[in-house]
Amino acid sequence: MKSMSNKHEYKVVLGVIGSDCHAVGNKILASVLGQAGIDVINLGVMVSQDEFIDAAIETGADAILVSSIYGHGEIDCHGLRGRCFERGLDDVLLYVGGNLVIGKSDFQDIETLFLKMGFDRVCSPRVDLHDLVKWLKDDIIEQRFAREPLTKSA
Amino acid sequence: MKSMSNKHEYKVVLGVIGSDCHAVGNKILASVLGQAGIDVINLGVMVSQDEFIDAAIETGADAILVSSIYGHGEIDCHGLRGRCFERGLDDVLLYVGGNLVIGKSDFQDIETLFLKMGFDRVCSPRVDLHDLVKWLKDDIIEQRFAREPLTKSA
Amino acid sequence: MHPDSTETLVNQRLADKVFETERNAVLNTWPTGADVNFREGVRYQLDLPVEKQFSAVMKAADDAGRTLLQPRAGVALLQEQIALLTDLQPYCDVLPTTIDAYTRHNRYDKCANGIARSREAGRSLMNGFPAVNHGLQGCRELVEALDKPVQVRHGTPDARLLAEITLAAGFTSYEGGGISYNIPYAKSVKLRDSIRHWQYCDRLVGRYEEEGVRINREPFGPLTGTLVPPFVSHCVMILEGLLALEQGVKCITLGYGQGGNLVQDIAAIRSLRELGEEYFSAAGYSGYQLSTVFHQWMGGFPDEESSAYGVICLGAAAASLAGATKVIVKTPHEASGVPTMAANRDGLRATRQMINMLGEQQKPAGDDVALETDMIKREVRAVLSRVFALGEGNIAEGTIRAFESGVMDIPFAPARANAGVLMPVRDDNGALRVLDKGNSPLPDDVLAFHRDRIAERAASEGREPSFQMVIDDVNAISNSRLIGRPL
Amino acid sequence: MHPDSTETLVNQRLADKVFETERNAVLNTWPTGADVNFREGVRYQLDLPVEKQFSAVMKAADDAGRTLLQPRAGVALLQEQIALLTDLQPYCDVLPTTIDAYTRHNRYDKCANGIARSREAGRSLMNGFPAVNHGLQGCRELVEALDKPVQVRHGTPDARLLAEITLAAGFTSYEGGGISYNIPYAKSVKLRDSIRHWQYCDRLVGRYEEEGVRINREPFGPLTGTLVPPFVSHCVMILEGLLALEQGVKCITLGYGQGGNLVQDIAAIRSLRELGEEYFSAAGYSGYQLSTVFHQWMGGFPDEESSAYGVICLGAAAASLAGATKVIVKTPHEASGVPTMAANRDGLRATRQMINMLGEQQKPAGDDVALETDMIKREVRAVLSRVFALGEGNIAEGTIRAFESGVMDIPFAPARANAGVLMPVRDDNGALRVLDKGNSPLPDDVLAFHRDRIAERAASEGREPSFQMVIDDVNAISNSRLIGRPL
Ligand code: B12
Ligand code: B12
Repeated sequence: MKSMSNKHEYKVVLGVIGSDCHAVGNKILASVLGQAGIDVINLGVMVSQDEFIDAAIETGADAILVSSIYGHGEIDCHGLRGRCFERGLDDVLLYVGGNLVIGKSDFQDIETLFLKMGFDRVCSPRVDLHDLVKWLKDDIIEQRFAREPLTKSA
Repeated sequence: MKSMSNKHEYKVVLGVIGSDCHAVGNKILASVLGQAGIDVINLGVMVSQDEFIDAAIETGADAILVSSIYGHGEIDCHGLRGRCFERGLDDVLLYVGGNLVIGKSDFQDIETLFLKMGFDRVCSPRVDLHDLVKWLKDDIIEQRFAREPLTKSA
Repeated sequence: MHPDSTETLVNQRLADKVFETERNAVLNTWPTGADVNFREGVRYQLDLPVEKQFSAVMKAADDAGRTLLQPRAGVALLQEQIALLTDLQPYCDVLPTTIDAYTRHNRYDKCANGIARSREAGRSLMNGFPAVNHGLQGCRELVEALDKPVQVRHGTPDARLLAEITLAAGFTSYEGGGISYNIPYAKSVKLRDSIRHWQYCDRLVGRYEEEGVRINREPFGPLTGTLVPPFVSHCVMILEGLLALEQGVKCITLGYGQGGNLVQDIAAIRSLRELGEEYFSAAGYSGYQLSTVFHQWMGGFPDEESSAYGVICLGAAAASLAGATKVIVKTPHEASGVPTMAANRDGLRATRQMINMLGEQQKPAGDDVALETDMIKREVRAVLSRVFALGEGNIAEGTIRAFESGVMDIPFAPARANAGVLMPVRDDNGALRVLDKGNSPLPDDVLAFHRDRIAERAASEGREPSFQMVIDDVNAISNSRLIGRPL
Repeated sequence: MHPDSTETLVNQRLADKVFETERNAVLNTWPTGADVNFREGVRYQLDLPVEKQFSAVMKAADDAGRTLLQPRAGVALLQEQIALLTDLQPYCDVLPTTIDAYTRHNRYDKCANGIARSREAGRSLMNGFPAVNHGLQGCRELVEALDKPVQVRHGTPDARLLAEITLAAGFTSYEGGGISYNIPYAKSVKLRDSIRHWQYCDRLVGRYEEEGVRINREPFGPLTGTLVPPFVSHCVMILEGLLALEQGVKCITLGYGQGGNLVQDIAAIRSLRELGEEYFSAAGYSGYQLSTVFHQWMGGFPDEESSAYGVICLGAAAASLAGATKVIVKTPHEASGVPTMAANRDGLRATRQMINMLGEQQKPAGDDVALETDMIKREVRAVLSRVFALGEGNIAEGTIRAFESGVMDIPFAPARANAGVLMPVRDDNGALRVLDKGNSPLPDDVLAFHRDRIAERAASEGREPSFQMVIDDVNAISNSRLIGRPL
């Protein structure tokens, strides 16, 4: 069980969902997050929903970072949040990024679609990885607050 | 005075209107029309409205072919038909072609604009010069019929 | 259906009986397999007019020194796919059908779902055409609607059923190979399995050949598309070419993905063809038809469409100046998603303009091209002779051992079978060099050449070469540069 | 205001008194001339930050071996022009202001009408920015709104008032010349007059130079933009360079318009700079700053935007491989009309991608480039030595006589002063050759070279070279080809 004092410990599960073989972004994400002091459990490419969840449960990760690059993201990510609940993973952060749908689309529409599907953040391929690190750390801290709030007056 | 029997005689005045220096299309038009058996009085580039009309009156031309390439066509061609009437040139054919207005525009709009200004045909830069020759000859013949109709039964 | 994945692989023509037994199993893996009848497929192929035969069209282009244009294109539904290719046809010379990623992993069940959901959505939710699910009749309807040869383009480690169906249906070219469609495309498929499965595909093509039907085979040159040095992919091309020839394939198009440095890219296409001839004839094959294909930049693209045109056009120029027989064309939508017909057509038109304008010009023949050509040849020979040694004359086993030991190693590949230690980086001219050779057996003087070139760059950037430099190179073209210089 | 157009022209620095008297007359030709005060203009220029000085930015690029990007852009109204250039600024290195065609013919009355009608219409009805009508304050407002150097680009035989106003207003580069802004742009302006008027412009620039303000001068290389063989425009460039140097100009950018054959285009830029140095120093000038500009294809464009990108990108590639200091960028709207900001930006982005990717690569240095470079130099020397002889040492008169006699002759030019007999055509590689030499004094062996190359093409097309072949070449790039082959 993570404690608030240990606030520099960030742990995330990373992988590319479905039958997707795009490995380059995954390798770069792993390296950048690692260098930013985030503990990365990298499942690589072609990861199923349950493999993500297994790894998150096993390692007690704060967040699952799902990549989908090849266009089947809409199908492959369908029901992931529900599956997390089913498996008892109630408060894990879900991030998703990449070329999430088929074709060139307006990013706003994609964001809306995936937020509705229960993701906490939806990122375009153009996302700045420095921003990502910042959001991730902030979100993780906030999530912990929500889970184990300090005295309100603090 | 032209007679109907001499129906292979087609005479046109050709030139680029206004302060327009684009000479390449003009040279090509002159050569293609000439080869098609049309008598071309080529005034070259930078021709004023009155120079067109003077040449048409002087030579008894069937048509005036105005080019405008540089974008000021809308301004430079303004009032040409009226000026023809003023100068007593009542039934000359007026063709115009080139990059007639400023900017990339829908050709239909340009056509409408210039037809309203009294031109008989409005051509885009993509016009097929074989078509042009055909239209020109047909229009000239028709114009002559209109002027001096044969017996209706013919 | 799986041949035993522990038995030793031999590079030998599959025995008829083995092939027949296997075929029965393969055709049974999905209901649409039942429609395939080889004899009938041969008759269908023999009836195709010459202008729909890939091999004939490639030969004519090669003889005339022309570079043919080919897009990539695949959507979920048949009628949509027909419409798409019909629309693209006037702008290209040969047609593709790009297969979706579920089919690539033999997940025909998922395809069925993807097709159904695409029907509901009224638009393709799949990244390609699920040819197996559409079956023989569906594929024939496609082929018949078109006037040009159609190739299957995919990325399938086990592409046996796909081959049976599409070749019987009149597709006349088949992309892929046991290495090139495994290491960049899969995670845990054994190389032993994929090579064996591709022996089957090649044997099937060989059988068509024996019946008088020449099917074109195209190993996939670009691999991961990301900073792959020419020698790395050339080795794969030659091994897959040898494996295919052994199964009776007679018409091979060797591929290469643009690196970005014009001199190196020209040298790559030249050396590829020359090395192909060298190795294939040294192995005793003859009477085969050889050509080359150049892929416009296969790595990350810039987001802006106008910038993407720059990348596309540089690729077109390189393909033409290199004298490739075919160029695979990208689109201005590349960075975003599967392109629309219009975007695909636009990429073709820009490429056509460039190829038409450059195609009849002198081909560059400077000393720099000669130097790079020579360098690539020496690299390839060094690696391949180690592969042959590892296999003790059996290149199938040699290949497997070469990957196990990192003698062959493809940068950025997802496959567990790949060492992933070899690391490329650009030099000060943007040519691809080897930063970490991993276990690849490059000669010392060649390595010194790489080192010196990289040192030049390091000096001009005032930083040490590192993985950060590699990441910068991976992102460079997306950021409208070639070399990932620090800002 | 007109100097007597029958008096002999001498290539000599205009005497101060002559210049002063003429200036008074020039400034009186349109009311806005009254606002110009040279001293105050010099102070204004001296206060410009270095990043707004054309000459400094060109020098830095030349030193670094970079190729700068410049669009063309001009609209009728001041605020529109400010908005347009502000928007384009991030995508280019140096800015233009393209002047409308009425101003080019000193029809400021028509400009007033055009401005008024554009205001009514709510959109620009003019093909450029009428700088004289907008006057000193208007032009300064423009310069002040921008962060990069701004050049006047036009096509004006008598550009004296325009120069006085724009240079006093802070423009730091001035395009044009007495030949290049007459023969392709005018019909009946005497060469004697335009050369004399440009001596005035050059002298004005010389005067700024003497006050410590370096204004960049750029003779217009592409001329009619249509199949102009390199030697034809190079002769004009060198003569205009010499005329400018004599008037005290110290910063010259020699221009060339893309021909389409890569080898010839690279050779053209190389020979242009080398010939410039050769002739300028032979004439005793020193301490000047020399650079080159490459214009992307200046003839007819294809209608389709994606095809236009192909032409744009080939031009970008040639500029970069040739090592030009600056490239003038076309847009995907070229065939249709004055481009929107977006189209202009798109042309710049495609060019930027190409230049960024090629800029750091090796420059080609093959024998073919050397051969073409040598050929161009021999052609230029043959023509120029005749020009010098005709002028008996006075190149101003020599130029006039050279055009009168057809020794210099620009294809497709509208000017009566031009013979119009010399006829270019492409050879079998697409390089520009001379089909009819007219009266140009090319050496026999050079002519034989041209003849042989054209004969090669004639043979491969199975037809005699003729004017039809030339027309086919004029239309070829619009039809997505380089060489106008019969279909
Ligand atoms: C290289 C490449 C390949 C290589 C991959 C090699 C490998 N194993 O890695 C090869 C050639 C094998 C390949 C194959 C295919 N590809 Co591909 N490929 C590309 C390409 C050109 C570059 C991808 C890349 O490496 N980019 C560089 C990395 C650094 O960027 P990235 O992947 O985008 O990742 C970054 C960001 O997205 C972000 N990010 C990613 N995930 C996440 C997650 C989170 C939580 C966050 C915050 C951020 C984030 O951060 C990453 C690091 O910076 C892209 C197009 C492009 N982008 O230009 C197409 C592209 C991704 N491919 C595509 C497709 C469809 C395929 C194929 C199905 C073939 C086909 N039909 O064309 C197959 C896939 C087979 C399969 N089973 O997956 C499509 C996807 C279409 C869509 N979404 O609509 C693309 C967009 C091309 C296109 N326009 O059609 N491809
Ligand atoms: C070459 C060229 C020049 C050369 C001209 C050399 C010369 N003296 O001839 C130079 C560089 C000097 C030049 C200058 C300018 N140009 Co200019 N030029 C071009 C260019 C690239 C090609 C023109 C050409 O020669 N085409 C080949 C010939 C064969 O085709 P054509 O001219 O279209 O003519 C054919 C058809 O139009 C048709 N046709 C023509 N007239 C008629 C008439 C009839 C009755 C019919 C039936 C058919 C017909 O048949 C012809 C033969 O096939 C065009 C863009 C393009 N088309 O790609 C711009 C273009 C015409 N120029 C343009 C402009 C604006 C200018 C300038 C004002 C500079 C500027 N602001 O950019 C100056 C003009 C100065 C002046 N006083 O006129 C614009 C016009 C914009 C518009 N209409 O909105 C264009 C379209 C470029 C652009 N997109 O901005 N130009």
